[in-house]
Amino acid sequence: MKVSSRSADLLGRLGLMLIVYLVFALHLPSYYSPAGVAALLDSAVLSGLVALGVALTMIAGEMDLSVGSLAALAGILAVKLFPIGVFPSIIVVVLVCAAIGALQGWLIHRIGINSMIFTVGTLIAFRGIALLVSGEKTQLVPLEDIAATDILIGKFGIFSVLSLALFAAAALIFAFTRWTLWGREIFAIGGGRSESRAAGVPIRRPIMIAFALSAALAGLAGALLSLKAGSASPLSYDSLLLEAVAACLIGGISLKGGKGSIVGVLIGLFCIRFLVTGIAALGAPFWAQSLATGLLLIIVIVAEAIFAAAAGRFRLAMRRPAPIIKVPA
Amino acid sequence: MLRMTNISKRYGATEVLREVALEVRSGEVMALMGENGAGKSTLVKILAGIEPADAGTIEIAGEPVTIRSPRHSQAAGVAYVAQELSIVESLSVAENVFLGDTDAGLFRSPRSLSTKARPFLLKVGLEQVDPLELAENLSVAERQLVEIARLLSRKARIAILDEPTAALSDAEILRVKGAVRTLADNGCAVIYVTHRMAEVFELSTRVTVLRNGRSFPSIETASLTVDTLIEHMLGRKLEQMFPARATRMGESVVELDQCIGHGLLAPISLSVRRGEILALAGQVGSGANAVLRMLAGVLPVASGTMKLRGAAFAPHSIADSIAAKVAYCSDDRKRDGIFAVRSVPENLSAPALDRVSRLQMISPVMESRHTRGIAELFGIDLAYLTRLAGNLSGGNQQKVALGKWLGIEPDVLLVEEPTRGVDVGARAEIYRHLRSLAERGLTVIFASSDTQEVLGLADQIATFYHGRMVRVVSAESSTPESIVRDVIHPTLAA
Amino acid sequence: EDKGVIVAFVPSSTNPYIGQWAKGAQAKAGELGYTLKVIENNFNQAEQDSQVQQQLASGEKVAGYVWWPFENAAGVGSLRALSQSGAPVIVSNQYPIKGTEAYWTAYAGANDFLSGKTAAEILLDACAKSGVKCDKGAIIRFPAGVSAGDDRATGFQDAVKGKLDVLTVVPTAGFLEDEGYKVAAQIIPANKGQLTWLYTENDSLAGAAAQAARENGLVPGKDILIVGGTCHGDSKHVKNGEIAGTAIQSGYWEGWMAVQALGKFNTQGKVQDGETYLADNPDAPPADSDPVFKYNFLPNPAVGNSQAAYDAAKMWGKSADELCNF
Amino acid sequence: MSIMTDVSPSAARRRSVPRFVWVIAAIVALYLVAGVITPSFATFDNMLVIVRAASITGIVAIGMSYVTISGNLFALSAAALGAFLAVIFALAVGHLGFAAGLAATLLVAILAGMAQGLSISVVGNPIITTLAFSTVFRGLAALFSGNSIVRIDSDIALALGTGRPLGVPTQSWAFIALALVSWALIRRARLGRLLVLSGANPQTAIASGLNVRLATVVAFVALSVGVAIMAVFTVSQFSQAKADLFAGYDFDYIAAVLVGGIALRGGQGSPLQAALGAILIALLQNFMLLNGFTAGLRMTVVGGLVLLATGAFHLLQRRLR
Ligand SMILES: Nc1ncnc2c1ncn2[C@@H]1O[C@H](COP(=O)(O)OP(=O)(O)OP(=O)(O)O)[C@@H](O)[C@H]1O
Ligand SMILES: Nc1ncnc2c1ncn2[C@@H]1O[C@H](COP(=O)(O)OP(=O)(O)OP(=O)(O)O)[C@@H](O)[C@H]1O
Ligand SMILES: [Mg+2]
Ligand SMILES: [Mg+2]
Repeated sequence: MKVSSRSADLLGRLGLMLIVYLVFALHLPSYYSPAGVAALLDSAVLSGLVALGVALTMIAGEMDLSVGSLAALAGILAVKLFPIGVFPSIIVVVLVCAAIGALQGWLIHRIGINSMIFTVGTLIAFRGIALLVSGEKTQLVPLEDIAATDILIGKFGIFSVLSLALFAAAALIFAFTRWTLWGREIFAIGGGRSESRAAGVPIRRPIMIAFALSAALAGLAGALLSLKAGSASPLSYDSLLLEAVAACLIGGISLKGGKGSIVGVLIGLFCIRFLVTGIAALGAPFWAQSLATGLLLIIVIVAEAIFAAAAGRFRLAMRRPAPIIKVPA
Repeated sequence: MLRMTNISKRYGATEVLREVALEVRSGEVMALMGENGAGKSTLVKILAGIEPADAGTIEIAGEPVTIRSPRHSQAAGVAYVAQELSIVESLSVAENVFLGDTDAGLFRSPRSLSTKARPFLLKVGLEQVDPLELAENLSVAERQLVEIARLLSRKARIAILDEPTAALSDAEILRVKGAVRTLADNGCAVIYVTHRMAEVFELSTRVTVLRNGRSFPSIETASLTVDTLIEHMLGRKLEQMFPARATRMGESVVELDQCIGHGLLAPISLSVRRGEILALAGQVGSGANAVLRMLAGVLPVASGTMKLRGAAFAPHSIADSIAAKVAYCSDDRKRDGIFAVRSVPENLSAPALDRVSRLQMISPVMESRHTRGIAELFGIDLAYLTRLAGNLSGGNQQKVALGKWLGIEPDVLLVEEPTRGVDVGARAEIYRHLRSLAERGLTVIFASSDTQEVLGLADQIATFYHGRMVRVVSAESSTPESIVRDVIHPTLAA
Repeated sequence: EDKGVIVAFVPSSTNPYIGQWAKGAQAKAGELGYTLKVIENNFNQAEQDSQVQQQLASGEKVAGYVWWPFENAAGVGSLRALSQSGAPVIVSNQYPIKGTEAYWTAYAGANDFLSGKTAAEILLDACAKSGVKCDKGAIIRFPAGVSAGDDRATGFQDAVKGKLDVLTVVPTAGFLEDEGYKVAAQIIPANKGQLTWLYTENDSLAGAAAQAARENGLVPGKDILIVGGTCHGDSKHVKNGEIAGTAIQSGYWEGWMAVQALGKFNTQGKVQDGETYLADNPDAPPADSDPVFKYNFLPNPAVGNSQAAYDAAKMWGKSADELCNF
Repeated sequence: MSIMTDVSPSAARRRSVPRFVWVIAAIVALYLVAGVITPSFATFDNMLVIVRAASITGIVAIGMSYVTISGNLFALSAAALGAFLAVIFALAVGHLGFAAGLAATLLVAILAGMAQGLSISVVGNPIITTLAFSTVFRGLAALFSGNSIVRIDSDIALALGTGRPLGVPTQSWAFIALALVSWALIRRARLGRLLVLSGANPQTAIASGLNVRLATVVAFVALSVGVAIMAVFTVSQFSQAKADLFAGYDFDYIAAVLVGGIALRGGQGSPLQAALGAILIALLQNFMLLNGFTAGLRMTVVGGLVLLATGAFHLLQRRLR
């Protein structure tokens, strides 16, 4: 019964996404041509991968703000490691980032610090390290070797290697969060930290996993995109966080943790992509893009908060008499 | 099976457990009894790995074990149903059943979990609940039953149930009893914490009583009667703690007429007079607190009317009730009673900022006069006025939480558990101050699960059981035994 | 007449220089009978890449593309994709990366090396004229990682090699006065008595440096020579002589000439090898009939540091005031 | 009665050293160390330079401290709002003159603060909400400026932006004055008290009949006013405004608050700490700048300092509990 109300929620979000899509599809032929759809999918790869990771930390009741800087650092490392080959370089970078993320998670749990505060520090520090490692210069894949990165722009119908990577990552994360103990633990600690602890969930593991995956996905995004472009700048990806968070929120990941789904993240992601791409493709000035994304996000989170409050009141009214009553905050 | 010896535990300077011993055999149900605050939950939390013990040893099946976290405890074969619910609302029922259970495998699909969970849900009588349903849609009773299903799903050698039936109706209680019996029959050592006499006599083989953080040797249940058990729990009385009762009372100030709200199963009618202290006696979940919360504007009144000083009174928020000179002090001091990181004067002036400020600026002179006034009225040592409230002892924190309300010169003071976590000395002082306030015309209504306090402090006592008011009696005509009977087993008292 | 659509990819026009560029491009496109569509990204190459993909996917027939990458090196993929569409591609503003010549038709835009070199010439000239002792000095450059900053600094340093002594190169955190002031206000007092000149890569930073110098008791133009090398923002400090001089780098004309180059190619059908600096005729813009080269550079006409010089300065029929104070 | 006993020695020992003392100690230590390493560092002139460098960031950090103290962590929209207000100020001065322009800017700032405060009191996550607002403000800045530099020509503004009464820049005067006034307001004003109590424990505040929502709104209005002051000074100093002003500054403000040791759980700390934090960071930045540290190294060091400070203060606090 609740399962259906959950899918109703997702359907609502899907509806929002389709409306945005249709509005632009009426004006832009590239919204339905195969090549156009492929381009739309490609445009979602960067923020999509990052959003998957951010979603995991949000579901765990935490927040990783450092993803943009880490993606930049990963890009630098990937290009530096390019001589060992495209895929080895990506794998190494992803592993390094996962380790960094796990360490972040471990520290956050160990110190017991608010993760938003902690990752504001690492957000600054990772960017600095990216600048240091790169010698403050854009790193280039030697132009004569750039053909080796062509494997990343291969196409299969409307999919490219990159967008396949996004969907593969989404599918894996989806399966992980849905069908594995470790994934469900992330939901559990986000939905009730002390309840989960009392039930015997080891809090440290899901926190470390969430941050490790978040960092690994940010690293994957940074590495893929930088290698594809054949260059990496230490200053890049600084506006990534907003889009990733927006995708999560529009997709129904709760700010309070414990709720949301990977399907929702994809819906939120494409909602944002359709909007931003569409506005830009119409040749609208930057301020229009900026206002539209900001306002959409504000409207969604405010509406959601109001809706949640109302639903909470409704549930309370419907519930049978209960002895434990808390003073509403 | 289980032997806990010399377990001691302090919270700050308060000693909650002192050299407590507990021993349970396989296949037996050990009832753990004691008044509120006796330390029952603390003891089982130590066994469950939620809280560390300061000292003491735990042996399971003859082997000494160290339990530093819930995981250790689980590994040692202990399963635990907490007094405070530990259900994660955003997970499904089936997932809650297997929450924290690593034996269920790394891979789990909602469907397989649901199939696995069904038999356990069946055992606790939740056959009508879809295992895929989100736990947030369950009633509190259903959630409690899910927890018990979780306990059943663990192949535990030792099962702990901390007040599992506080939220349940009689039919549901039957299910729990059945589940507990099955556990014991299968050779599990069961520790059963409860306040309900009937359950003790029906289920347990032995009883261990905790009183003021100390344990007493266990007693065979068969050798006990309700009366002797109550005597064990209450122990020696401390009558000198309480001030004399009211000498004169004024007109009716607060009236409830057929009021019902969330947490109450039957409408309540009450009338409280000026200068009177009314106790609402009841266990956690009995509905006593609901009455206070309706008056405070925290809990909406579903039907019925309330009157204050003869006029209709329907507060929608705490701010409303404060404006009507009704002050409310909840039972969770840490959560919403004090500002732990702020100084005592700032705490004391918080509800009465307009009385200590002029032209929107706080006047230090007025504020210091204000806080000193309260401190003197409520016996707070002036030396504490420079401290942070969080650094005070429990007793003084409670005085701050209560005393701050004097600043608004209220007509009615509503207090939940006026002396929770407060030790004996400070307790007596708080009683004395409440009484002297009543003598100056204040109406005090407090909810308490502490029999002595109810009996010693109040003029009138309303007893509550399971969402219903049992009766209103004068304190003079009551005895500890009659109160305990009313609040834990009214049918026996009838 | 309608000659079709030109699509320009540029970073965000919140940067006024880019805003000017878009105006110039728009003006020329209108004049030539094209419709210009400007697609902006938020200073984000990945975003631009996806915009390029999107545009190509739309299948729209275009008269040509103008490409201003946010990150030149990172955008090579997009450039290649544009070139594969068959339409002519004009690169603007960012000097193209070596080896990518096959992917674009022509470059039309500023030359940051030249800008640095022009600044060095202005400075050396001022040294000779003013009699200020010129030896040690500092470069305040654009943020680390910004390629225009690298190019300008390189152009400047090459030009002053052996003549001036560069004490330190300090990057700012931005391109505007507040950032320039932050750095200059700390560098100048710390090196008091040593600094004889400052090169700041643009006039916004130079103006702020002049303010900081004054506050530290150094009179710009007398005790210290400051040069920005490209007019950008407030021209007050040039007009009152505090800045040793400047050169017009006009966003408006850069956009204009990028579209012009495309127009030339479309009518003439060929590109000449080599490079050319468009003539810095004060009164009239270069003719559409001139040939288009592989590299077409925007001239950086120097402007003297007085009100009169400034008032007199013109480029292609627009006054320095119009072109610099956008 | 037991409660009349005196403070036990262990309890007395448990009383903490105020956090601002740590920050001051760090400032003094860094000053001395840097002075030994770099002779040009420990001069009175350089001290003025450092205070000046800290001023603009500090003014906003002081506003940010209101947000933190009120229990709302921090805002990520200050820089974008700054650009928007700068454009508004420049436009308004151009059309209405200095005084009216100033008033208009303050009015817009207050409205922006209210909008954010109200949204946050509904949504509950200040970081995400302000992240969304920042894009809106940046978009509005671009919209209103028409993507051009908005110039002003006002002598009063110029005097305000570049004056040096008694040899000290106006910005530094404003910084110092604002720090003191904000400190006094937090300590003495009724609204300040409301803010502190709401941050200390919102539930107790509600239970005490206080308007916690109002506190959030007031905090964000205070931040917006700080941002407006920064915008006005910056526009006045350079006589112009652009839509891309202050890009990337948000983390400087937050860093100042964190390094100043203001407890993020709210209800503790004072605006003075934010001011000291800004000075400490400016000091460190100055030292690194003069010693030719690269931008990357500077950023890494500041990030490290933020991590160190938050970690250390956090552990310090936990040990005391
Ligand atoms: N976290 C804590 N910090 C300080 N004191 C605590 C804490 N938890 C419990 N206490 C105190 O320890 C004492 C014992 O509490 P405990 O919960 O064990 O009692 P109980 O016997 O389970 O009572 P009840 O019947 O009400 O459940 C009480 O005085 C309580 O206030
Ligand atoms: N966190 C703390 N920081 C500083 N002092 C503390 C702290 N906790 C307790 N104290 C002080 O330690 C002393 C002992 O505390 P305790 O709670 O035992 O008081 P008490 O004697 O039981 O008083 P009461 O009878 O009021 O409960 C008190 O003086 C109290 O103020
Ligand atoms: Mg208990
Ligand atoms: Mg005590």
